[in-house]
Amino acid sequence: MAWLDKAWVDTALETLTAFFLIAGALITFISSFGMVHLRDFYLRMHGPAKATTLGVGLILVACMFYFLLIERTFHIQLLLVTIFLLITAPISAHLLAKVALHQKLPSDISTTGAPSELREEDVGQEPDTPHPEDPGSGQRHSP
Amino acid sequence: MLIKRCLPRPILSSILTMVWIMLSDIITYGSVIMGIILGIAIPLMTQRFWDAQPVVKKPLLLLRFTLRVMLDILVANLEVAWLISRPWRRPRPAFIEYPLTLKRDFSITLLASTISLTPGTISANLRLDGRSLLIHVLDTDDEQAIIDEIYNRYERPLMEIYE
Amino acid sequence: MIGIALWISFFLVAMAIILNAYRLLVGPSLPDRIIALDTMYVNSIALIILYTIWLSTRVYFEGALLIAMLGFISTVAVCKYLLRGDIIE
Amino acid sequence: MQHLPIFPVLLPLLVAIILLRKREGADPVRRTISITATALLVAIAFWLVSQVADGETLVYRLGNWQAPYGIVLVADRLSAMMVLLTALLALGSVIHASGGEDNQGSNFHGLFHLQLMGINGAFLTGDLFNLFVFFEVLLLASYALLMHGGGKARVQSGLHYVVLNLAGSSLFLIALGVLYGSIGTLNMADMAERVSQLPADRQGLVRAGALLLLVVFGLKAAILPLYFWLPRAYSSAPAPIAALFAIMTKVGIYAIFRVFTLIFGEQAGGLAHLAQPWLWWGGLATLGMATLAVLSARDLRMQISYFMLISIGTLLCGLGMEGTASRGAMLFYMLHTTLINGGLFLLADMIADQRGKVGTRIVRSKKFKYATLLSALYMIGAVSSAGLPPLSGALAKAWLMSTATLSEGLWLWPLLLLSGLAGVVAASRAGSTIFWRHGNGDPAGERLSRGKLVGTVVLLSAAPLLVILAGPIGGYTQATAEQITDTVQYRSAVLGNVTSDTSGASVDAD
Amino acid sequence: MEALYAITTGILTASGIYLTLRGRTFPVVVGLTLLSYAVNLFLFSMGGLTTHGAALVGTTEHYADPLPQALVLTAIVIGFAMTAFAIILAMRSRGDLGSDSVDGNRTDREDPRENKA
Amino acid sequence: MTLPWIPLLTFLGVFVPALAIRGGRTVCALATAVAPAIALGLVLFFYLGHDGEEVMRTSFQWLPSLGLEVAFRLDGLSLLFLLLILGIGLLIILYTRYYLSEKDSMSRFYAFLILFMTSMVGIVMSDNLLLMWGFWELTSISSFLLISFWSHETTARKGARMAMTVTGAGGLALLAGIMLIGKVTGTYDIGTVLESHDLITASPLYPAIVVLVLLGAFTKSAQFPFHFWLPHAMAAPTPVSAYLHSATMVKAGIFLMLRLHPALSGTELWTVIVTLTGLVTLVYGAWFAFLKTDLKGILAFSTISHLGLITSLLGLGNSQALIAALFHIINHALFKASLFMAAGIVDHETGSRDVRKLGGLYRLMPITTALTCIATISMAGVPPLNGFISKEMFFTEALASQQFGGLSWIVPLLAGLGGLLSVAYSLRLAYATFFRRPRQEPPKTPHEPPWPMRFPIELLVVLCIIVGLVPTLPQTPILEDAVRVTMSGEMPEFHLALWHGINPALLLSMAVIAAGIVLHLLHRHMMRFNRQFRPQDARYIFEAFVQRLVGLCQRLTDRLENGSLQRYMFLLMAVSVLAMALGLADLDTLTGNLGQQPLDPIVAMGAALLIMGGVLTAALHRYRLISLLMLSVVGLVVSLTFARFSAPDLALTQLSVEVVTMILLMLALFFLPQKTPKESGGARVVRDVLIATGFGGAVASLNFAVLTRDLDSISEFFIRQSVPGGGGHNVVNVILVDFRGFDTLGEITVLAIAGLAIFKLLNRLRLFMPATDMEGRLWSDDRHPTLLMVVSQTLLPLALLVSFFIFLRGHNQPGGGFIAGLITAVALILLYMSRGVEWAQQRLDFQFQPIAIAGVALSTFTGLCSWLFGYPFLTSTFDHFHLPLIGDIELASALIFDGGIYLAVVGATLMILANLGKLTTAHRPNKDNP
Repeated sequence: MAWLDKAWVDTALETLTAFFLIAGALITFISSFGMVHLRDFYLRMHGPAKATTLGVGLILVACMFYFLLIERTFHIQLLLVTIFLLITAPISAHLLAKVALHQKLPSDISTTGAPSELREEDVGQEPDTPHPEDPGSGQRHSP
Repeated sequence: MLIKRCLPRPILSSILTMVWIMLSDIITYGSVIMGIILGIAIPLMTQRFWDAQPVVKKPLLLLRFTLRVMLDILVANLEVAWLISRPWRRPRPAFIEYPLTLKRDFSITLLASTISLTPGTISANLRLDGRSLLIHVLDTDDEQAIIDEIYNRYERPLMEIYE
Repeated sequence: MIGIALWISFFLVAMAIILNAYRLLVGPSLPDRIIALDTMYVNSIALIILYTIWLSTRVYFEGALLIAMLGFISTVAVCKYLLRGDIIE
Repeated sequence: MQHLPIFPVLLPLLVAIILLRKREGADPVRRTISITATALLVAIAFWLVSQVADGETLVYRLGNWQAPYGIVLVADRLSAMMVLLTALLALGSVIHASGGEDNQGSNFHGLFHLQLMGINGAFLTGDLFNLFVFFEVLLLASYALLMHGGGKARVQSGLHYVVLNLAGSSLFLIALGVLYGSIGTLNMADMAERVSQLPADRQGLVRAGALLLLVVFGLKAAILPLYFWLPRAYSSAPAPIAALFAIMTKVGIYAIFRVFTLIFGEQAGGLAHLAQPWLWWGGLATLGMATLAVLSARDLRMQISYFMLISIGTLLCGLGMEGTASRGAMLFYMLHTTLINGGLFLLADMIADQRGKVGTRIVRSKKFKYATLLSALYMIGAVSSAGLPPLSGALAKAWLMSTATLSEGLWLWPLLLLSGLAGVVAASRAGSTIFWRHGNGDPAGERLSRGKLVGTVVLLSAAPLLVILAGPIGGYTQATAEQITDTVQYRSAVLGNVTSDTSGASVDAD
Repeated sequence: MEALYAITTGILTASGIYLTLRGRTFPVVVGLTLLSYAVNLFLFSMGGLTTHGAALVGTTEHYADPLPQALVLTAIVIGFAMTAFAIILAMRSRGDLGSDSVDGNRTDREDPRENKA
Repeated sequence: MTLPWIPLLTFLGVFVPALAIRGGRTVCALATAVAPAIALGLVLFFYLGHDGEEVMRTSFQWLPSLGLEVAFRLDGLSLLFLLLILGIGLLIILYTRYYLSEKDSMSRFYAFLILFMTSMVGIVMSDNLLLMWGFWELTSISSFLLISFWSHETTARKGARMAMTVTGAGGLALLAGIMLIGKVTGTYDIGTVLESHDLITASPLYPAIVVLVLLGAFTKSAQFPFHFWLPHAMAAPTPVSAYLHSATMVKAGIFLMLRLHPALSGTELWTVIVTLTGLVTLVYGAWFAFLKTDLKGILAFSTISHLGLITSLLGLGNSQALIAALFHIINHALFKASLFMAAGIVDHETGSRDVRKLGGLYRLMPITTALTCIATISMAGVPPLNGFISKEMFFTEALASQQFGGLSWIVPLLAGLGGLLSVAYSLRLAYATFFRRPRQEPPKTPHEPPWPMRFPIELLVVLCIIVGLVPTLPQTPILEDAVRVTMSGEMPEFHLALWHGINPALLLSMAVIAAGIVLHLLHRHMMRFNRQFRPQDARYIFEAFVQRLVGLCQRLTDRLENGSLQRYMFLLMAVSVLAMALGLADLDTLTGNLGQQPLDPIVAMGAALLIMGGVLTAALHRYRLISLLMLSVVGLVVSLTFARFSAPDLALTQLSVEVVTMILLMLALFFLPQKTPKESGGARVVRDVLIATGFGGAVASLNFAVLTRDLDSISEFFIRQSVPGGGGHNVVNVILVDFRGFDTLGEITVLAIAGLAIFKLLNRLRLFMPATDMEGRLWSDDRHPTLLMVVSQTLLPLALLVSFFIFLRGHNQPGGGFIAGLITAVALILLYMSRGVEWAQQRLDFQFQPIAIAGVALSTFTGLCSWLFGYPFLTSTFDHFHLPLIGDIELASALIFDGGIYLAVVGATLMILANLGKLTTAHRPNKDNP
């Protein structure tokens, strides 16, 4: 792969690396920033669910370019990390949202739509065993 | 028959082989052969953990779908980043009940993941009966538009691919 | 050029992690803390990759992979705990 | 046989592997395997002792790596003796356990052998970190065995035991870290070598590490402010395990003995004998407290635990005393006390079986069968523990006393004698209440399990045997003490011609 | 850097120790885990703090001291086994003694006022 | 030489009764008598047969380091005592045959008796102080057994315990004395010690030696104030009293003083202590004997009194006094043994020993009466019996004593007083028992005992008479020999006779007898006089003392071992801080010679995170889940730290372990309270914070001190040898599987044990299961979220692939069996989490224990394989193979070893987690997903 040895390739790679690095880091930072300043949990959730994924993904890409630059080899291994994140991030977000709904975390006042999960009626499982820390109720053992 | 028994999941097998090669970080005969061996062995080992097999009916469509999602992810992220980094404008979040037409767990999962990864939406809860999906939208005015977009952009292709 | 970019990135990612830590610290709800932790895991992948670039070594690639995988599993475990109490039932 | 030193570690491991292939209770086959293996271990230990009796030090280089780099097992007289002691104790315990105790929970025999592996490994290893690993093996196995059969008391005292020892493990690691960080090696012989040339600015570090190590070993050995967990834990343990525990404290003693005579022996310059005063005063204090405590026991098992503490105090005093003479005596005493204490724990279990609900509490009870037999055995154990003639305790104590110098004797003798007296008072109270204070009526109690009886007798027979064979055994322990003092021999056996200097520093800390 | 490292180890250790001195099993186990993390850091640093020196032969000029690393690895595994045992024992103790107090003598009832906290 | 045969024979006799009892009681008694009889014969044979030798000795080495020898001697003194021990012993055996009832176990009694006899024989024959001490304590033990023979009686048990305690304690003091003698003379050999009189008395330790040895002797011989055990030992069967408490055991103390007389006596100290103690005891014992109403009680106190007499004679220390003492030993044994036996007969026949209830027996039991009276007269010291002779010798010596200078008159005064009282109680004994009109009918109608039961008394009484009438005849040579030994060879002139002519002693005797009679007549007044003192029963005092001591000890132990883990932990930590501080104080400067590396902001951030995580884990510990999340942060940052400082393997391991730990802790947390109640007071918190800070500070200082000093370590070797010797580029991994593979084997064993142990713990565990979370919400009814299910099964093959990859490359790159195993385990656990135990268990049809064990086995057998090639355990080998297409492949035995690690980790981890998950499965209602 002789074309790789050209000087402009180096420059290009360097530029790409730097660009992706900054872009990735910036997105990462912004999503974390969003997590700090957004008003309710459901909003805060959006950042990590995708922005972070992308941010890290971009940094990984930067890394690939970097190693292409210095070793002239293409480390596809790093792609795996991105794929992993792509598979898992939505699931984490989904589960977290489930938890938040389960815990009836209040949504911001401006939110339209009120899912049944956040309404007051009881949606949980009936108690099969009383809570041990619940004073006054008897305790039951599982045999 | 033998092929079917040895290769119960050709797609998984090929994915695994590819992943192995990615892991090995180098394409040699050795890594390819090892990848193929593992690609055959691991599905055999893990077969018992799989539910009903999702059959890909239109592989090409799947590829196109994947590419579209990739692109959407990029856009989505930039959009979200933009939204987040604008403290002066309050987003208009919303909960949306999305009625599902997909039936299979696998495709529902794909859809839900896709929704979460793409612009401003997160699939918050899958109802127990599997008939509808609760979606949290970061910033919207028009709920129906979002439902339509999801349906057209993601759910219908998935229907075609898998069901 | 890469050097400068690297240090800027380092700074940004570190700030991101510190912001995560802040969210982890103040909550207010448990899901908030968990998502902060989860994000911290993901951000440490970024950190490790930056470190990899800094040192020009490949030895930490698997580390990144593992954090991705294990961070997910640990988040799942906490969520499951909050949803059902019993993680493995 | 070049592999001899590793047999005592490998045999239990292999047996455990065989026994643990499947999870089941104790069946006759398992019992047979277990007992046979333990008997074989005794034979191997005898072989080992006979090999090293002439003063040779066997060194086994694991993985064929030379000494300071690889791990070595070192069998000298002391290690071999300890291994033999363990094997004998284990034989009695395992026979006793086969009398029914092993069926109270799962995997008894397998875990038992793993514990033996840990103990033997700790005795044989010549590497400080490997010692840590074997400590953990034996500790975890002991945790498991302590819980064998369950029960509130066990869980309660077990929790204390476990948590304290976990903290102890952390301390061990800190100590190891400091020692490695300031000496640069882990092999004990090599450490000894390097400590002798230690730069002055490291002395404090090494001292801190060494003292911390002393605390850790002291925790295992149950030295005064650290022993409070022991009585409950040991008295609530299942009998065969409690019996085996008799050696656990001795592992601590052994470790102190080994580390502080080898690494911090004569050659250590400013650090020489740094543990001596602590051991001496700690031992005396332990002895004194245990003496008072033995009087307080309301339960036979507790009392036996306190007997054990008395013996620990005595052993520590023996370590703390100057000169080699006391060490020969102390080792002899160790043989005696380990076996007898083990036997007493086993006996207490048989007594509890007979007395039903009352168990081993020192109160009036129903008349029970085999009272004569059991009381005779108790007599042997108690007389021996209290240090009355004609059994082993008296001999051991007298020997130890006779080795004290006058200024040491001033402290040691009264305490030792008073502890003996307290032992007499306590044991006679306990014995006469348990065996003699009973209601009228027909004797109750279950049939005596033959296994339990045999196991108990095996251990208690040490009391007369040690007396009869005092000459040769005492000669051996005396020789052991002399060998231990001569660290040059140990070092040259382990390190060979290798100088401890490695070329160049390997660590860059910039 | 060394000073900061040492201070960090110290603080972690102190936190662990503080927790192990609590009266309930769970904090004690958490404390032991924390302590073991701290101790691992401590033990690890005994070979010096090396940047760019992963002990892979042929990758670098000067290597970090691999021996403490190997020791820490062993210690981590053993620590895990011990933590696992301790926490299960804590459960067992709660099941058998009805309380998660380390001494098994207190009740589990919380102060009702504290439920709101 | 054959001397050891004597104690050995009697010792063998211990086992005879048990064997002979099958033949009946008489056979048993006869058989029991055989061994002592032969022994007695041997004694006489040896003694008479020895030619000119002063002392016969035999010795064998036993424990040379201690100076303990099996050494026996036979000299005059031994002979005298041996005759008493064996002779009277034989009589007692005979007497016992008739004394013991059918209910009592005769064989046991005889066995104990013979054991006692053996130990007495041992005492008197030992030629080594330590050996003697051994037998000495053995008498305590065997007497304990004998006194408590009727163990169902409280008095017997208590009496036995008291006797054991007091004499045992004395024995221990004696041991200390012996040790000191050993220190002074350098030997325990009695022969040598006896010749070292000057050395010993000149030593500064001499007072201690005397006091300690005398403590032993006085407790044994029931000297005031250690006398109190003796009366309570009377709970024993009468033969025991007759034997132990008249003839033998109590004489052991006397024997000891005699034995060591040449070495220790002759100083003022000795004289004062021994004489005064003896005299006080003489009077004290006699007075209480006079007041007692129990037959055996009278005899017991009389024994005390007589022992006091003998002791005071020993204190006076001149040869005449010694002769008197020895002579009185014989006499006392004769009359007191017969009296005890007689008392036993009375008790046996009437069912009572209380003199207030007895009386008038002379009509019913004339022969017994006669015998008793003769013995009593002897005891009272009335001529012409043997008691008179020795008592008169005593008076003579008392009158002649000059040791106390101007106060010397006190000796004859006390002696006279004792004599007077002894006349009085003797009279009372005989009169009240036999002659006075009975106040009430005895419980049983007495009649004469069978002849053989009476025979021992008859024999002894006859001996009393013979000795009294012909004092010079049989005992002179024995006494001579005995005295010669006691006086270290010098032989005084002496003459035993009833009639020495009228001299002060005779007058004193007469006066004493007269006064005694008067006193007896005044008995009732004396009793009344005594009643105004509070009755001080030594037994109660002793018991109360022991009780109080025990109570004190119990309170002390309860306070110390209060079952508080917090305290134990605190102590451990405090001691550790002290240990570290002592070391640190020894350091000149904390900072070493090495410069510090510059701080970079990333490290600072990591440190900040760690500190935050650690402190918050501790501070928020009451909110357990949050605390756990903080712990998780610490775990993550620790692993990043490892990565930062060039330890990729560690980073990977730490990370995976951290996650598994989290899962585990959360699994457990479900069954534990979710919050910790606030219970530590402020002081406790401050204390704990202080100790924790101290500890942390010490650790930090140590850490800093080490980090700033350069290290010359052995690591260079590993880096050099890793590739050529271990065949791997990853040095850490090569260390783990090769250089220090043994550690790793131990480590996976630990893991496997943890799995087994946890399985054991979970067995039949009953747990509280909260139905709501910590804020009272019900659990969600979505047990297995669909998305999670789907993703987990997608991840599983990927995870397996990754773990296989990490496993394979471990030898050369970061990774290895351990991490791979954890990844596999975690992936499977994810499956468990998402699908539930039941579902997973159906599909994982293998058990985890065998897997874990197989892992350990695989590693072990890999290690064992090196034996086949003659190398030590765990020697590794590796080679490169060239395969077509694939290229170079390196195969190392370490890889198989690593495979074992992998299996063990997977097996153990799943054993821990899956079993924990199984706890609840079966019992949770399963609504939505049946």
